[in-house]
Amino acid sequence: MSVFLQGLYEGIINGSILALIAMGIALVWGVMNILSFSQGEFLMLGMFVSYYANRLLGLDPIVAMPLSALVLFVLGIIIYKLIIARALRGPILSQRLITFALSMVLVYSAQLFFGAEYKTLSNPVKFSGTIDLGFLTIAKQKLVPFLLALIVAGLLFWFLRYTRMGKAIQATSMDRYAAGLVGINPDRAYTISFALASAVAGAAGCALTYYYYLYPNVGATFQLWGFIAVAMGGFGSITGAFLSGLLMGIADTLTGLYVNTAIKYIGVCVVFLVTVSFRPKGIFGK
Amino acid sequence: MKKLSSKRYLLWAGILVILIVLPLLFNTAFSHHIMTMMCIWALLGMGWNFIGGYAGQISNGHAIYYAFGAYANAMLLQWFNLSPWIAMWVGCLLSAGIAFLIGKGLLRFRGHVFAIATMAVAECVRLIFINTKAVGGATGVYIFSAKLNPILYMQFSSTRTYVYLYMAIVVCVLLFVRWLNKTKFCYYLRAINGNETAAESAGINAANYKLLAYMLSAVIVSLAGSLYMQFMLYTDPSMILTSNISMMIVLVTVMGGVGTVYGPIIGAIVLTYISEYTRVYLSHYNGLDMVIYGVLVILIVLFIPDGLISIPGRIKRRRERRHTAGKEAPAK
Amino acid sequence: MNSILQVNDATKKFSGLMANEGITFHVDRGEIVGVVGPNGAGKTTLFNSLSGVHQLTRGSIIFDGIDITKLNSHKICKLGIGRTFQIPQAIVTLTVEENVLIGALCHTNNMKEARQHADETIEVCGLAALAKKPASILNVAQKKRLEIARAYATDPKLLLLDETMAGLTATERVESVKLIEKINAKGVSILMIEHNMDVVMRVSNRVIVLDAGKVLAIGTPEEVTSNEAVINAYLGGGKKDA
Amino acid sequence: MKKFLSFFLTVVMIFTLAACGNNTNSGNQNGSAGGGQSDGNTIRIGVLTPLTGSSAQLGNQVAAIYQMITDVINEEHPELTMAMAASAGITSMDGAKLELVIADHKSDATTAVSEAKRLITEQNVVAICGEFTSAIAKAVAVVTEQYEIPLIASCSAVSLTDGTNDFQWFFRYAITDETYIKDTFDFMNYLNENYDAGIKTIAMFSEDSEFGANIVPIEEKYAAEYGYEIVEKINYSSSATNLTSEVLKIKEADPDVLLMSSFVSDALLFFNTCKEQKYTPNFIIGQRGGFIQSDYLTAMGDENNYICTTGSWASDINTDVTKELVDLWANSSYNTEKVDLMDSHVKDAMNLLFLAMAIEQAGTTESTALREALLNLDYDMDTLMIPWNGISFNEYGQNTQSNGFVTQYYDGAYHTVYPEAGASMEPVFPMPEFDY
Repeated sequence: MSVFLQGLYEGIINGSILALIAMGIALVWGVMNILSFSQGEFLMLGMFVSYYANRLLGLDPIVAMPLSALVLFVLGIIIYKLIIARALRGPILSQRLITFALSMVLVYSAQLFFGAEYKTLSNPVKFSGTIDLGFLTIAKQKLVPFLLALIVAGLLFWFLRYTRMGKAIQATSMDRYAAGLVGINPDRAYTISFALASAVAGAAGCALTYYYYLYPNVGATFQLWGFIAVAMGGFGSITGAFLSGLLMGIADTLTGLYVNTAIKYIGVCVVFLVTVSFRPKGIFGK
Repeated sequence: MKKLSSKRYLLWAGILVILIVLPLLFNTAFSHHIMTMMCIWALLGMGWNFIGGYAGQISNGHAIYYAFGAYANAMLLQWFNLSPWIAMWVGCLLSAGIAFLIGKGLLRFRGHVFAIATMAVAECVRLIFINTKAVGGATGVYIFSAKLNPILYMQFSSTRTYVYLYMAIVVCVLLFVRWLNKTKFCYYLRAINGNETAAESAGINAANYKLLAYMLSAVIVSLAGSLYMQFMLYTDPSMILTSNISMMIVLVTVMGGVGTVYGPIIGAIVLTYISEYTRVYLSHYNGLDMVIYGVLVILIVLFIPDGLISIPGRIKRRRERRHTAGKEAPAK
Repeated sequence: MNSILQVNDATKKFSGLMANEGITFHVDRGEIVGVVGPNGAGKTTLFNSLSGVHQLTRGSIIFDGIDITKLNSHKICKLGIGRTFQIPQAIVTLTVEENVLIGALCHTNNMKEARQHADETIEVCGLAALAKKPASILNVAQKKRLEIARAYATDPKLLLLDETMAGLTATERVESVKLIEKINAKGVSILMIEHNMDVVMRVSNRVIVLDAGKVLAIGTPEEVTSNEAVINAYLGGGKKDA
Repeated sequence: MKKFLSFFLTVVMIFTLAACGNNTNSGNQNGSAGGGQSDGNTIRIGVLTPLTGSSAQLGNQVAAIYQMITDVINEEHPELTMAMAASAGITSMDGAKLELVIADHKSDATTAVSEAKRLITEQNVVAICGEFTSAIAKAVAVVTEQYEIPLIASCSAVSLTDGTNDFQWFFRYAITDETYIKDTFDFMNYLNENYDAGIKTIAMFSEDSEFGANIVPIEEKYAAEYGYEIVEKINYSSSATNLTSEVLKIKEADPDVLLMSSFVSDALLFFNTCKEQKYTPNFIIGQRGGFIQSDYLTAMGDENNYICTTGSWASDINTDVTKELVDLWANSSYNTEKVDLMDSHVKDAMNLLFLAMAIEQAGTTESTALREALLNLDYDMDTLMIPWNGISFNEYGQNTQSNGFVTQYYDGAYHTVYPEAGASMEPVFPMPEFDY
């Protein structure tokens, strides 16, 4: 029983990283209708920011998080202006491939500048240790991704629902042309949402460095699962992405525990495929 | 009219001569390797083109059919000592069957969800292959043997033979695609791609045609897989069942010109070329070659979204526009 | 049996909303029947049910002696019902000629035959000058015409036209009416949704008036215009008739 | 159509003409070492190594150590005991110099085959060695077999020399998994007998690519033979986003000894997850892989203390030639990252030395003669930095005299703990708890 509880708990925790990536993907998908293959690489860059903040300044990832989000936000704006804005004029397929090629450029640039080896945080992390509840062992550092996922989901929800910019983004996502007519600058809305998505990935990267290693190709490991979470959650739905990220984490851990660790990802895929068979547009899709 | 067509025959003959002369001219195994890989990528692109290009359903998981083709050759040789000349067609049938099942399930999804679902299925297939001892598991399968009859078992010692054979197969598939391009089947696929509602209302059974296109594309990709197996003579899931391969198949087609007959071939030539030579010259700079490769891909896809094949048309159109603009300059 | 289409008690419900309720009517061979009604009366829903875009909640549709209630779009098209859409659904990736060709391929696998048929249809529909142009560059009037051409190319026995006059200029409207009459003269029955009363009254043999998903009146144009319920719905409801 | 065809034609022409231009001049661009003498008196050796991709660090380190060894061979170093060092170049061939042609295989087998063909047919290398995984070794072995060029692998592709295939040009001097795993179980028996360890149960924790997949059946075989009970058998993906369920299962089973065949990334994640779950395995024996990589050790630091791994080389081997090599590497200009010399470097570097010796003894680079020389190498164990019993090949190209040992990490280095004869440290059993 305690193993089951522990598994369930860890599943939710592991799922929150997927949820974080998925929310970024969902934002870009929902607003611009691009399946962004570079989201995983933004996560990777966030991890590198966290790593260097820790190595050079001795910062905890949780402290480096705003910095990482800011760096990635700016990078997101630059990439949007340089590449994505232009790509949006082309067909959907080439948009997707451009983000794929972009991910390639980011991965190998990271290798060029930071090296290809596996790294973990080199300075001791202050926010760590475990709390033993008897029936549950809680690692403090792993609460970070979970809390971050909750906060990000809340903030995004609030931002899109209650702020001027957020409303503008939502309007643009529904009808770019009409939004332009009522005085919203669609280009600006796109820039902000792309940059926001990359900032979310940057913060997620920081949270991830608490327990995961980093190397240039680390994004690819998480990206597919992020995609699946978004598709399962429903077309561009932030809530859907959040919840299905958690669901996948649980499916992963429980399949590993009770079926076979070798095929735990098949378990996740099956959950996804079954879900979309019943709801082809995802749990929260309309 | 007659004069024109005779000119066309001349052109085709010219291309044929070049295809025959090229492997003789660049007579090293490395050049032959590049040419062979170009052929295989061209087949992959042409295959994917049916579902992704003509029918507009972007599959990001075609590596599984590549793998089924390769493994069909390998396993049938190991289990039944079956010649690859037959085994590759068995592989095609097998792929068609699996594509039927997968297509039935997945083709209901639209857009990004379809792409993601194909990726998920590909990941499952990869895990299944890795964990199935009967097909070699992660260790992979070897079919190389000096004892086998090279012609009967398609294990040539000369790389040039591979080039000629694969080129011939590419030409055959190309002729098939060219023929198909002008038939009802391809028009229907293009109609579905353009507007499914309209297509349905014009009497097209979109679901069936998409399924057929998916199966056909699986067959051609599987053929490419079989050829790859015969060329490499060894394979394992980490070589052919990666998401990267699935993406590269899409990339080849899009770079060349999606939904066109010759696009995938041009894409395969250019992409293989760029990737081989950036590596040869730049791989000593710790990943710089891949950065440049990626940047080149971004630039090509960004500025020529209709693929390299659209370049002549673009130039022509620009010239025409300049022409008419010159005439109407005062009016504008 | 003289009627080409017989609709009995057609009812369509969308999650609580009754879009069509108990609609019963028929279309005779060679007849032009107009369908009018205010926005939201359920005209397009009716068309979608007839052409198999979605299935009826209750009721039946008999076309040419065959029950097509449960059939898909493409099967219904094969049986001989062609349709156009309110918002033109041109296949923008193809040229005008190819759009019509898609329709012409409905009953043949022979490309040569289909091409010939498509060319004839293009000629009839007056699109010859645009044949080689991509469908994406057409204006609304041309797109609507293309829709008719594509539907007509499938050799329908019954053509469902959804607001082919909307957004057209007066001259274009005249052209369009001519085309409809021309098609009708070749023995194709026509069921058309139309807002433009002038056109409906002039062209139709009979008119069906829908309101709030139900049939308000059926009859010859004269009968319908003198029907009190219709006058109430239209004039009383403040709807203008053009 | 016509326009298009002519366009197509031009494209084909341009690209292949460009390809032609490249064939001739790509000689010295490819990281040639050893003075870059390119007259007739150089011998080119192909080095396939990952310079990009996730193993790039190891690949670059191996390339560096290859260059260092090449320099030692090519120049006069009478002060060194290492074989081939004393005289300059290959004496039997008028002091011919070795020239390395380093090629990047990106950890991708298709690329590796392409590069192997380029090395053989355009760079005219006489043999290929380097750092590669099993998949790459197997794919390249087909090429070297067809062109009759020796391919020397270190630890990879065991299945090429297990008798199921008939390869004439594939050589493995290094130890097989079989030997390593036998060492592992012998070591456990040794612990039970001499240190009262009381080991009864074991668990296996293996990643799911070829590396792990090959080890599992051998471990099962020896566990049965030596009478250890397998309480848990975990197969996992090395690119997993988490290893939580895996660790929970190991924690449940709590084996006396955990046998790990892991790469760098997954080993790091495993230990982090263990700490989160407040679990310290009783004792860990790794099967090389990630355990002998420098990035793993950098990342783990002192947390790696008391973890054991099998291996074929350790810096504490008490011979002159080993000490020399460690010194040489520490001061080498090629060692830009200033990493310590490790098992994973030396086992690759040895292959180059063997190759040089074989060329020296054959007196020619003609492949049949070279093959004979490789198979019947004259050697003096004192001049080789690997503590094997000797070198003698079976009919499948596998050295049968090589042997390994078990090392335990303590205070920044692996120390030999078994066999007793070469041990420089007493084994510590069980492991102390991790610092949670």
